[in-house]
Amino acid sequence: MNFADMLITILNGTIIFSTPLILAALGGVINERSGVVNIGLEGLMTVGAFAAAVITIWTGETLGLPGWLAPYLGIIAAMIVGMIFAVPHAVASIDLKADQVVSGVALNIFAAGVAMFLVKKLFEGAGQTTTVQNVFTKVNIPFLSDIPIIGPGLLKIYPTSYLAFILVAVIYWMLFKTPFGLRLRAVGEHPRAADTLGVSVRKVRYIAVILSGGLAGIGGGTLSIAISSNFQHSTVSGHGFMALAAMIFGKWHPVGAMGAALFFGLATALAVSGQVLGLTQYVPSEFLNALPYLLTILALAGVVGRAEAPAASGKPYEKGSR
Amino acid sequence: MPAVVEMLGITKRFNGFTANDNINLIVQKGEIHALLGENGAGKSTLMNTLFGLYQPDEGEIRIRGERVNITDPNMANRLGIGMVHQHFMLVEPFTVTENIILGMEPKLGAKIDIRKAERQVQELSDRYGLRVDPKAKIRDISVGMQQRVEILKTLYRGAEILIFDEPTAVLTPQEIGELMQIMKNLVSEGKTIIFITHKLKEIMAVCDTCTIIRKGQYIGSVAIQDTNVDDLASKMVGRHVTFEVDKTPAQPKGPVLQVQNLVVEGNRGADALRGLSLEVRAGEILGIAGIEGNGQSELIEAITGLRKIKSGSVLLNNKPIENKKTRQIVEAGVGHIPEDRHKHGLVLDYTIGENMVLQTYYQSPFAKRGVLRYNAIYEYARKLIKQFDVRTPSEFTPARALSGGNQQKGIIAREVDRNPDLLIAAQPTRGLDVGAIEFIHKKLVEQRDAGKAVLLISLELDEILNVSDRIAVIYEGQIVGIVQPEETDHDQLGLMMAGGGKGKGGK
Amino acid sequence: MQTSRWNAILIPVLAVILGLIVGGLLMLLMGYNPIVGYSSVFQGIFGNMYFMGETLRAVTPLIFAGLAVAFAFRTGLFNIGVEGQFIIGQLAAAWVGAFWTLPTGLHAAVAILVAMIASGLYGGFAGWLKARLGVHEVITTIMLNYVALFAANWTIRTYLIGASERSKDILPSASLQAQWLSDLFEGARINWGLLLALIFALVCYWLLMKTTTGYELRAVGFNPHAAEYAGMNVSKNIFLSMLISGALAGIGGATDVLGVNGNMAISAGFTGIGFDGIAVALIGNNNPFGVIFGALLFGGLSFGADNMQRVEGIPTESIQIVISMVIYFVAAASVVNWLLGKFRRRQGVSQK
Amino acid sequence: GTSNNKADNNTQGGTTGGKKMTIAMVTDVGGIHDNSFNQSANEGLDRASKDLGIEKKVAESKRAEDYTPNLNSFVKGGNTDLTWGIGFLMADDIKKVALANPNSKLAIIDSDLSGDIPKNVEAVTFNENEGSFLMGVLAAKMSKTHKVGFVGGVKFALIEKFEYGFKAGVKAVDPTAQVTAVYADAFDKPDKGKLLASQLYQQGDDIIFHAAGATGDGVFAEAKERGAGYWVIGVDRDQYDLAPKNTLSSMVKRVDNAVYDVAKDLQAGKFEGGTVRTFSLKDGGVDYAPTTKNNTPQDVITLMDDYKKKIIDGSIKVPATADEFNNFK
Ligand SMILES: Nc1ncnc2c1ncn2[C@@H]1O[C@H](COP(=O)(O)OP(=O)(O)OP(=O)(O)O)[C@@H](O)[C@H]1O
Ligand SMILES: Nc1ncnc2c1ncn2[C@@H]1O[C@H](COP(=O)(O)OP(=O)(O)OP(=O)(O)O)[C@@H](O)[C@H]1O
Ligand SMILES: [Mg+2]
Ligand SMILES: [Mg+2]
Repeated sequence: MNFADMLITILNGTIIFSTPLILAALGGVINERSGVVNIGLEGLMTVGAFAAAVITIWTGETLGLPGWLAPYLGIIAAMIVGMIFAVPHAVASIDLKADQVVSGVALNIFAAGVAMFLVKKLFEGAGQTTTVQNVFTKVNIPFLSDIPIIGPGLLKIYPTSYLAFILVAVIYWMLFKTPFGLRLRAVGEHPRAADTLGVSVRKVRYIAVILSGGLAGIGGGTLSIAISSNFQHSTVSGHGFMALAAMIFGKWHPVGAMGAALFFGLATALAVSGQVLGLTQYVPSEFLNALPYLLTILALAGVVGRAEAPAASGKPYEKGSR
Repeated sequence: MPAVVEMLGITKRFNGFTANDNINLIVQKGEIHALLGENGAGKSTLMNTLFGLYQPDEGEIRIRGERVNITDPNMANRLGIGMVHQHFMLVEPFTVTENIILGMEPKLGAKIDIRKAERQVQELSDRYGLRVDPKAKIRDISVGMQQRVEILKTLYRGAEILIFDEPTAVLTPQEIGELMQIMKNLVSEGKTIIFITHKLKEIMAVCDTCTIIRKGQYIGSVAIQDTNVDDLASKMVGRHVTFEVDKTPAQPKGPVLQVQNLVVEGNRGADALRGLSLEVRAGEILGIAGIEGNGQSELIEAITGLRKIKSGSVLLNNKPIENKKTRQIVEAGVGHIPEDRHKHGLVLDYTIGENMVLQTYYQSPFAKRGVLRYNAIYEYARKLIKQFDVRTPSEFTPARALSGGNQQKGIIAREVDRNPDLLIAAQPTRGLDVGAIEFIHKKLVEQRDAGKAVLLISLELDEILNVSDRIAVIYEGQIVGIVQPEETDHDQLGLMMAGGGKGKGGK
Repeated sequence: MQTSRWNAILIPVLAVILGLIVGGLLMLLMGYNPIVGYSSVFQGIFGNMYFMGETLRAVTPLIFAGLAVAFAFRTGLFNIGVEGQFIIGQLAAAWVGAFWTLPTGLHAAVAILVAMIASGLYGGFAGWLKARLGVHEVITTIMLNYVALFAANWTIRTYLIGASERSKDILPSASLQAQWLSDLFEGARINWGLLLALIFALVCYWLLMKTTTGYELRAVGFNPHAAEYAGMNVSKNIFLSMLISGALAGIGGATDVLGVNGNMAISAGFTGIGFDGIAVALIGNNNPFGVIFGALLFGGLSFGADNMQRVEGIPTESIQIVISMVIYFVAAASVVNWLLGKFRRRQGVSQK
Repeated sequence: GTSNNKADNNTQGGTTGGKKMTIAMVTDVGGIHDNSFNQSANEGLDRASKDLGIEKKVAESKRAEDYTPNLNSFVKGGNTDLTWGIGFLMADDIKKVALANPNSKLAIIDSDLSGDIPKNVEAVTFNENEGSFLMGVLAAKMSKTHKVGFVGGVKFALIEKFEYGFKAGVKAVDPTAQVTAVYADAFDKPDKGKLLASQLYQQGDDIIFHAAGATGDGVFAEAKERGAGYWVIGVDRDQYDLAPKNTLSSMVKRVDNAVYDVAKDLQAGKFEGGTVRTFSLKDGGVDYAPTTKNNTPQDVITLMDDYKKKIIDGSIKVPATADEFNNFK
């Protein structure tokens, strides 16, 4: 394999691997910026992955809608289902003043249970959905994808990856340029201050948690319909936690989270090419497979330094308390 | 014309505790109305009720003669009520402008029109003489400017009735002067101000009327021209209060703390102390006067081992302690009443008893071979609570639930009772009522009389002048002069603090 | 005072009951009879001595994992790395147990000690990174989980390999099993690990609440600034907390190897015990005794659930959903509080 | 010896008495729907219950510690006639439970219990290396680039059987062809499978054989996305449905047949306790999938059949480990 080819695959791999992480981490960013911790991202991704697979199969294969349309419907379904499943977490952490970590843990267990239960119900006892036939295919941007290396590597990617990058921009804009974003961040930093200015902490947090569910849902959806072509119990195995890590790594900033996810994807792609290039003759595959995780720690320790969580994150807000 | 604010028979209870008990407050348009009471008397509660943060259990509120039900701050805003809260309600990582427009953002399409917002803030700022930098981040600006941001927040919302809940507690004398002027400006524009402060002089200086409450109950209202400081104080506390600190001349002995040519880096990299030298002797109170941010915090942190010393020396009882661990310094005989009691002075989730042994928990009799002896700890705590009159339901009450004054008394009890050779007291009376201040000053003098060295850092010139035996003026990381309190006054100190002073130099 | 202590017990119990009710409704919705389901879960836990013994065996590592998470939580740290620390503990115990020769009893003790040290250092590493370089412990511990998994697999394959992708069996001298105990529970693999777990819960409580070390750790957890001002070494305490947390997880791993399996398998994935530990700790309100309660509840339900599948053919997902409901209501204890308040008020009124 | 007799007596009593036979299975942590050997075993039992009228019971293990109690819950009650442990990870547990309950019968898939088999256990293994050899033949023959890949799940000895059988098959046909073997170190990471496949394809491999469980789903996804000319060879069951245009073949492993056969024997009173029963090419225990013909020319299939004959008659001995492979031919 020549150098250019290798670069293309590594870039490609990076993007494939990071797309779901970016999306879910964006959800995490919105969520925690509003002052609600969400370790339920894993569960939200799970139901998203489930919904995307099921709806794509149903619309494309059962209803016979056009093949190109089905996966988009799947992604939309993933978003909606993610939003719905975020509601109990929102209720618990906003209205019931529950411990947000516990509620997130409950969400993870609940989501996995429900998704697998429904898979068995819908697919006659099988442990996975049937194979999704109408998956996303990579799209070319005319002309641009003809640019050597970065063309095929970076610009010929799944629509979901484009979506991820676009959403990074949109959420950046939303958080830092719009009134809602200002309010959302204020609520996460100093809810009382926002409250005294007539900003409804409750409303803002509800919206944030539910939006976050939608994003994590889409993230999960990309796993099932752009990567594994089906849904089963292991489709989302630890991605939610990795997204959480990316969110913190990226200092609770959408662009930072994207950077962290891309970094992790790149490290993984590099480790994989290490194997393909035969490095396993010299180092065990376990080492190569552990490398991305080690590199992440190293990067954090070496370059990135301290980051502060939003001041009020994890704390339920009670009106009139001090 | 009806009064602009009428709060009639307001009662507010928290889980059975009555914070406001049938209180009346009547404020006329265009006046500055003082609300006076001890710590915990219920002033903030009453104002929070007016601002819609709390709902009264009984009583009614009339605004401009009309009966209203203020359900939330939005409603208060609509009624033209704005509030500057006792504890700042500012979002630290936000800019001044962002804090001001939050909740009422000017828009350009779907975006915040930040240009326009900044312009509006600038205009407001110019109009009322409230100097702020619209683009600065809150965490980078002085407390005084933060206070002005709080005021601008209310003006931006078009408030006609302004509530200032203890705005001066954290301000420097200069800033207080400016604030008084601002308040007068506002009133002359037709606004009405309710002003809470523990500093009776301020009330005498700017207010028209004063309403006094005590332990949640309405005591009465007086016109300022008919009253004086002593009268207000005794109405508020229920007994006579002395303002002069009762003390004999100091009889200093040998030096306890010697600081020489201290150079220390500040938070932003530049040197905050630039060759500072000073000396505190046994049996004297050395007051440090200075405008906030001239190196006071860094000096304390350097002495107590919380900040690295670049060069210079610190001797405690003639033994070097520079760059030692905090614990070693504490054990060597340094006590420290920190400026920020919530952040640095207490573990709020610990009981008041546990807080009493925050530095000594590992020593006998509180621990034996690494095991805590809670009996001894709580017995000790009971002793201190009694001795220092800390008002708390019990020694098992979380420190969080105590009022600020009583929290401070707890810290002072802890630090004084350890009997340190050097006691550093940073802003020990900030936010406290006159009764509590009197008590704390007495304790500092007692320490001095017991032959200890006391280093008092305060922004309050009255406090410095009343309590200190010698006054060192700090400016830009150096001591620019040392004066005797009886030989100086506000004006001279003020001048020196601004860097324009004369003095005996270094030591 | 009296009522608040009662509430501490009453509220979680009511939360569990509420969780079971809502879970039962969901089961009904899924088309299963919750009464049948719950009674087979009950059978699967209490049906015979063997099941009881195995339930306790399943609960044992959860207590350790729960303690590990809770300990870190109490000192202001979120240790998601219990999973990895557990694996390191398993690995160390498998090595010492199989490759060292020591007298019976001492061997087990040494194996546990080595496991404690190894996983303590592993957890402590994350603490050190946080204290020294400010790296957020949530990220490092997530990453270190994977590193532990891969490292353990490689080590077993390369150095410890015995039969069928497992490390060599530990020597009998290192075993934590007790024949009489096992016989009492009809051959269940309940072992000394359970006693150790209970002891360590006590030790944790004692360490946190009764010692100067615990006083410091909690102070740093509550307010690092004040702790620093009072002369405590915040960095040291962060490291120490993660060290102890990791060590607790490690003992759990060791008892798993020495008491249950007798070896460690090369594993294609996580045991899940570390993650369950988060739920267990939080159900137990991060109190060491609460952790025991949480582990019994969590471990009991998920172990008993297997019986539901074996006997009634009800898929285990449904009990998973029930467990999540229980956790949810424990988290949202205020609902219970609120219901309780309503109930009490009504009672108060009717008494008048 | 004595215990075995007792066990036999029991069964005979049970079956001749006309009582409905009960067979239970305990899955490993993959669960009953793992798309792999657990699922296959379950299908075998389903078939047995339909054809032979046995009653089936299942327990899914959530983690390794569940194996023993799951096995015991069937064995101890004494109302199952045979209890299966599916997967070599259960070897230890099966052995211990069997020794503690000499009156019951157990069986295990994919392990010979290191040769030390209790009298009441029937061990079932498969010669995956033989089937994989045929896949190697197929790949070597079909590759245009003379480069093929192998994606393994976790480096278990079992998975290495696939790897080296495959490599040997390639070597037999095209000694110069290059085989790159990589491991995901997980059976449950389709995204990693996809990455591995994409890099293998990119370096010029045009055929990838996987033995990686759900990780392999990613390999299919990558091939499907790349379109014509990129091939996958599936594993365990016929995986043609995953990517009909890109699936060359699948190395099927008939765990279902094994389970069914043992049930049938049991009903007939035959239980080969204490022995290993190996399923291989000879008895169709491993084979290439029938759908192979869809994408493979007849001459290649003929060649595969030739090799199959040679393996069956013993003239080719297929390696199963790295050492055996290095000594192969
Ligand atoms: N959120 C609350 N929960 C319970 N009790 C409260 C709460 N807020 C205030 N209180 C009670 O009300 C009393 C009055 O408190 P408030 O803050 O109004 O005092 P204050 O007069 O503003 O004191 P200070 O001068 O120190 O600001 C307190 O002593 C306290 O017991
Ligand atoms: N969480 C709480 N629970 C019960 N009472 C509280 C709580 N927080 C505050 N209080 C009560 O509120 C009263 C006033 O509290 P606050 O912190 O405003 O005191 P303060 O005297 O105003 O302090 P500061 O001088 O720091 O402003 C205290 O007397 C305390 O009893
Ligand atoms: Mg107040
Ligand atoms: Mg106050």
